[in-house]
Amino acid sequence: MSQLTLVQAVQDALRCALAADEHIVLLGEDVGRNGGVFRATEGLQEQFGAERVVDTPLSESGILGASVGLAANGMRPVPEIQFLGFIYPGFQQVVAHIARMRWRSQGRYSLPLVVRAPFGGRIRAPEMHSESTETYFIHTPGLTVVVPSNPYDAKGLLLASIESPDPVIFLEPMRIYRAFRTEVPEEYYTLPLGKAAVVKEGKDVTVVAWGTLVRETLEVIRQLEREQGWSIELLDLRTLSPWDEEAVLNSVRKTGRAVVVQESVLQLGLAAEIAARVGEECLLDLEAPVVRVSSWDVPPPLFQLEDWHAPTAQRIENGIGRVMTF
Amino acid sequence: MSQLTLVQAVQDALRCALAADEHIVLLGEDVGRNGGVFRATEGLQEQFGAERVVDTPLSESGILGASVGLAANGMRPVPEIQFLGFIYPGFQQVVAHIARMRWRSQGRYSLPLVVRAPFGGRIRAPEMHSESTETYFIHTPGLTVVVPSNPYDAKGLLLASIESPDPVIFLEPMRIYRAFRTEVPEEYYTLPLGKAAVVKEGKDVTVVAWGTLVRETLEVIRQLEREQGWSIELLDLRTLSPWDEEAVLNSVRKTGRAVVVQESVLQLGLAAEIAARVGEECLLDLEAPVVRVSSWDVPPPLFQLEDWHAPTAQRIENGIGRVMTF
Amino acid sequence: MSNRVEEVPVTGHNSDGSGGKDDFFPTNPEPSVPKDFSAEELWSFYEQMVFIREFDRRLLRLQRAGRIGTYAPVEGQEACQVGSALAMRQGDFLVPTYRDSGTMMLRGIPITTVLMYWNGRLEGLQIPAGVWVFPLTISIASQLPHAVGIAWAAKLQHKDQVTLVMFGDGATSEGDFHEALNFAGLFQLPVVFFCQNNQYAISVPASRQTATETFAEKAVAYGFAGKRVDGSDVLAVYRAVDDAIAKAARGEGPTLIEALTYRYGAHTTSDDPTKYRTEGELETWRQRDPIDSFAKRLRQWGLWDDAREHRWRVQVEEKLIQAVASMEGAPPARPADLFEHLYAQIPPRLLAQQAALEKEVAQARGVAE
Amino acid sequence: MSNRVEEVPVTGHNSDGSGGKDDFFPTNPEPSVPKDFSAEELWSFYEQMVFIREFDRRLLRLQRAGRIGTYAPVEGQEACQVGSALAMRQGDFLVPTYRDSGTMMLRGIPITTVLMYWNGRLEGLQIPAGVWVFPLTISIASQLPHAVGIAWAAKLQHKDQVTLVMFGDGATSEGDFHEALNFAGLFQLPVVFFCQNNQYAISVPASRQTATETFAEKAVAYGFAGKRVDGSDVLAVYRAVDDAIAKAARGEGPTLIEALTYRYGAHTTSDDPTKYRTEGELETWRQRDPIDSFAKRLRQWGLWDDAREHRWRVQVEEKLIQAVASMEGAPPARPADLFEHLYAQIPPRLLAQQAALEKEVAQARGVAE
Ligand SMILES: Cc1ncc(C[n+]2csc(CCOP(=O)(O)OP(=O)(O)O)c2C)c(N)n1
Ligand SMILES: Cc1ncc(C[n+]2csc(CCOP(=O)(O)OP(=O)(O)O)c2C)c(N)n1
Ligand SMILES: [Mg+2]
Ligand SMILES: [Mg+2]
Repeated sequence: MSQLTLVQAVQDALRCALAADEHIVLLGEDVGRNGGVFRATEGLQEQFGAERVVDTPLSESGILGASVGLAANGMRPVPEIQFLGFIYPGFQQVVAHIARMRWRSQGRYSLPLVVRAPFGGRIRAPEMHSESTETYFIHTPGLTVVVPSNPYDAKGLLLASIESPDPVIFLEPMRIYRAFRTEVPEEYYTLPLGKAAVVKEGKDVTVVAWGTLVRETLEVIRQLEREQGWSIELLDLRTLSPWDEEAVLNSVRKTGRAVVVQESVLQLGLAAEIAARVGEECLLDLEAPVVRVSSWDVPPPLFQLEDWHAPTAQRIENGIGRVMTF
Repeated sequence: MSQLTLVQAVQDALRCALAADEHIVLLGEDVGRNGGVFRATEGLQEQFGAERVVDTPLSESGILGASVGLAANGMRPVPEIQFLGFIYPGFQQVVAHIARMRWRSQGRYSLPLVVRAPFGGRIRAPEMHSESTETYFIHTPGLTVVVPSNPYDAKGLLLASIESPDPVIFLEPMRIYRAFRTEVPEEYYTLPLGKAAVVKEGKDVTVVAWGTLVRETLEVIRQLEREQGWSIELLDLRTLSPWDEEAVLNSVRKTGRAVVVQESVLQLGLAAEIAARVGEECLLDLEAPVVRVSSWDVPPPLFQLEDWHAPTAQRIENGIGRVMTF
Repeated sequence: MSNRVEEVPVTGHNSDGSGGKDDFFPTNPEPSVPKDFSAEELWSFYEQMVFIREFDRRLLRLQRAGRIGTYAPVEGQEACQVGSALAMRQGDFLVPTYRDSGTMMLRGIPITTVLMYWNGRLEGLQIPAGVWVFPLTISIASQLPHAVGIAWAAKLQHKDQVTLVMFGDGATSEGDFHEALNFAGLFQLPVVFFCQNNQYAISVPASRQTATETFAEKAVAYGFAGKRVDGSDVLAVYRAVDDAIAKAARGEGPTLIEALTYRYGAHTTSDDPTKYRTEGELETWRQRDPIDSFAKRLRQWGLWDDAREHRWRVQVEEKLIQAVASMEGAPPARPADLFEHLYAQIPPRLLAQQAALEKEVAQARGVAE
Repeated sequence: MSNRVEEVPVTGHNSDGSGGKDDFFPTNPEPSVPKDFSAEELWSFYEQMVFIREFDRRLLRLQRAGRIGTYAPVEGQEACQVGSALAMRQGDFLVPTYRDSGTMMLRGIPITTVLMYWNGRLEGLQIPAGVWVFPLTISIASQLPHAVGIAWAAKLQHKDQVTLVMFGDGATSEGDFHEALNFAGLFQLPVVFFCQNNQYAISVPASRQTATETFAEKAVAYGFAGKRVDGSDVLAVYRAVDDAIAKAARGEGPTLIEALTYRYGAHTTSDDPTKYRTEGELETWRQRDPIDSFAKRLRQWGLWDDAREHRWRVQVEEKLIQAVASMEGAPPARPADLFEHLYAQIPPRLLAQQAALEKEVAQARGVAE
């Protein structure tokens, strides 16, 4: 066991994977010699060689398209997209090919590949470096979308994603790459995809979050529990598609109230789907409308205002307050 | 006045626009000499010349990216993407540039451009020709997304889109390009963007639809009214973003029941946002959960099964039945 | 067969996009039987071209009769289809487009499967085990990076496998063409880029895709060789592909081949080529017909006669009748199949949707009965 | 100024990506004052390079002190920035990247605006009226099609306007590079593609972007000329750009210019170049420093002395101090501005969100007080 940050846990998972299966290759911009712009692949090229940890040209469609071919022909590629906002030039490869190749070949060419991309905002980065556009992928049938919220989960979920016979979009919350450490076992382990984690049980309201905002939301929750005496359940979705409907719906059936907290913009962020499903399945259990706490429906701004774009602690608090006092 | 099909109305609108403003140029694959694969631009190159109706290379990112520059430097381009599924290679230009250029230049470079693309399924076309992925654009702040449901609206909405100082994604429902005719005035007219149309008033339930499904839903509604005696209100959204929340919410407040019918897949189709907003604003008015009638969460299949993927009349009927008998 | 290649010099397409200069086409290229092929091989070139043409015409008839859906015909391009397919070695990987039914069948996709595909049946997407063919790509040029990845995987796994990827003249304008060729050149991958320049991307002539004289010369930008061949000459195509494959297999990297050809028919059955092409242009190309011209040569060489012709055509006819029968005799499509093969395991949400659909189907059938 | 161009022959970059062959750089290119420039022009080349270097160093210091955010330094590339900016004519259009603060300022963007930008202020995105500069693009190569469209608009409107678009060596691997150059070549647009080959795309050396010897030669694939110039020589850059602009303005179409240069510092302030480059390589390039070498020449020509140097540096210092003061004296950012300039008219949904945010801000301030 060691105390690792999230980005170290990612690196550790990649190292475990490369050691465990020689078909795994990492590829992307600056992942080799430089060890990744966030150091997520540091030391891996030295350890596993330049054939398995490959610096590619600056070419996202090339990276993702080549990964389709690599995966279809016996390899298990783990392409990195440097920031989620730079997946857009390769978007066609993701939605028209990565998502559909198993289906399009009726099972013949499955694509065991994991697209890793740091995402989310609030790291004072330049424009296009703060995208929370998981919706594009959640809306696309055939993709699995995974987001860890802490180092332990990051390693287990990334290894599970790499083991998956199907393509996974693995989104890494940059803001907490180095924000805190947790114990991370040295050995290889996986966590199940498609399963939410109960971060904290509670009786009065269900709060659903993922990625960066899990920890921030937990802090708000603890404070509210202290100050208001409410009992708040917090679910960490971990897999955004297919998401754990059972866990969410059961929790809401129990509490009768739901809040979803996301860094995505409001319109058609995942919270919309969750709210719609909760409405469909739990209408009679609901004591209050499902509340969505999210960024506003405008692009992530230059960094001076980014903390007003993403959900502030106060916005989360207000959201929970609203559902509790409806 | 003449009786036109929807695709003729589109052509008529383009002709009016080209005649009215010399800054308007059409560009795209096969739009010139060939008059478009659906004949939407037929005769326009002859009439307005090859400088204003331009056959481009097979290059969606080039077409959309060049349109950004054209629009920023004094022209009003109307690029055509041959089918919505072929916008993906140019996706970056849409979400990172078209949507944001006014914002990124803080008002200096507005982009008066309209991206036209036929969309939707059920025309027995090959794969990738049947996409209903309006979500990608609705989720993207800065875009206006418009979908007409009949020839009269098509002309008025397209001319309004072309007049708009901001970029519009104008999605044309292929399935009804030639399905029926309506009266279409010969002169130039516009219909307001952002406003839903009340296709039919009713008291018991609000049904929201757009594009192809408006007419099909209306048929189901008429039958249900006859057979069940229900009074059903049908709204045609017309603009999917920013959508007419006021019209939808007011209608649901009145009827207490809501059904949204879409050809998109279920997960994070626009119906999710509508359901979420209705839940937020009208929870206490609701007699039943908002029902979403949509395609399943799988890719549009090869054509033999496509009529089982998109909402069938029966699925729409069941959906309305569910909300009425909850 | 030898690796000898007829290296046709790179010449320009005419400004109206009508193809290469006339002197580009060998008028009587090989007066005696070429030494680098056996008689069986020469027969098979011819026979497969005839098969593809008959297949193609059959599908057009089926389409007109409403017995299949939209179809992308290949008539005129048979030498490209056959020359490329037959030059590929066992285990080589084919990455085709919608216009390459011919090459796909020659590489192992059953005729019935291709028919099912154009008839909109999911079964048309099935690829038999041991057949190294990718699903045909509809989105232009997006398959080129796949081919690069497939070739890269072969290289990493030290497989003796070369990947051949097919595309049209229009595809060269897409970013994916560029990104794929760049990767292939940089990583020296065993891949052959086979461009069927049939002069048009739907209605847009080659002269409006690019300002260059040829497509082959674009290879310069990626540090490897581009070759232009007469796509009406099955031997020329074969030799060029054979050579490029041998080179790739020796670890000497990729080749871009531009084969000059012409589709006689419409882009697809929804297209009307009279909108953008002349009868005269079509006639010019028909005079260089890949099948007729090769038949003439075979007969000149004393390798072909009416009896053989008749026997082969009867065989082809039988095969096609059988395939159509087996397509039309297939059990009806099952709606629940919509949910199959998207994920290795159908997730709960989709299982529920599948069940809902089954109910819907039962309801519909109940009503119908 | 003349349109004469020093056409440097195209030579290869070394396999380690360390730049052109040594003999590529003119050791003492012009022993006497060049006839095609006035003294004022020569001064201004030098002065603007010094200005940009001082600006750049100032921003690095501000960044280290936490007074601005991430910054992409340009030191080493000043000859490219100045040569290109000053060769542009009034009304010509600039489409820059994040590394082109220098060129942007020379084309009319106020220093304070650039500072605001790197300090994460929306005000940093404002472009004064009459300044024909596009917002800097972050997404690599995606601005190239914009430049093509801008140039196309100029052509359609018969404006005497040429568009110059800047990008790096890495950008040449993106599909948008290809699509843009293809359009430009085909439609013969008045656009200059100006590639600053600073040898690296973050850590990836030019030799790992492409298998070609040069980037300039890629122009072949689009049917127009590519030129390679010494990007450390401001006169060479100026002449190449000036010539390309003149050619474009004459209606003779686009040019691709590859300027060989080097960034001395990190890719951005978040990067550590010691991970992927050697001190020795940096030293080699510093010896060809664009500013030092040009200072030497100016002094040789009798056009520059210590007094001038001192005067100019004092002026630059003052300008920078003022700009920093005006950045730091700006009123604090207003959260509600998040909603401005996205649409011509803020739609109702956003108005409601804006109001909600204003409440949130009031609440936060109330709590804070
Ligand atoms: C990305 C994309 N854009 C547009 C289309 C529509 N489309 C289908 S075929 C075609 C022309 C292709 O021309 P070419 O590459 O020359 O191949 P050919 O059809 O001539 O064999 C077009 C524009 C598409 N399928 N994919
Ligand atoms: C589409 C895209 N992919 C990746 C990145 C991340 N990134 C920023 S700069 C850079 C390298 C750019 O290299 P080059 O084009 O040579 O320009 P330079 O930074 O050297 O001036 C990369 C990979 C990006 N900004 N955009
Ligand atoms: Mg073609
Ligand atoms: Mg560079």
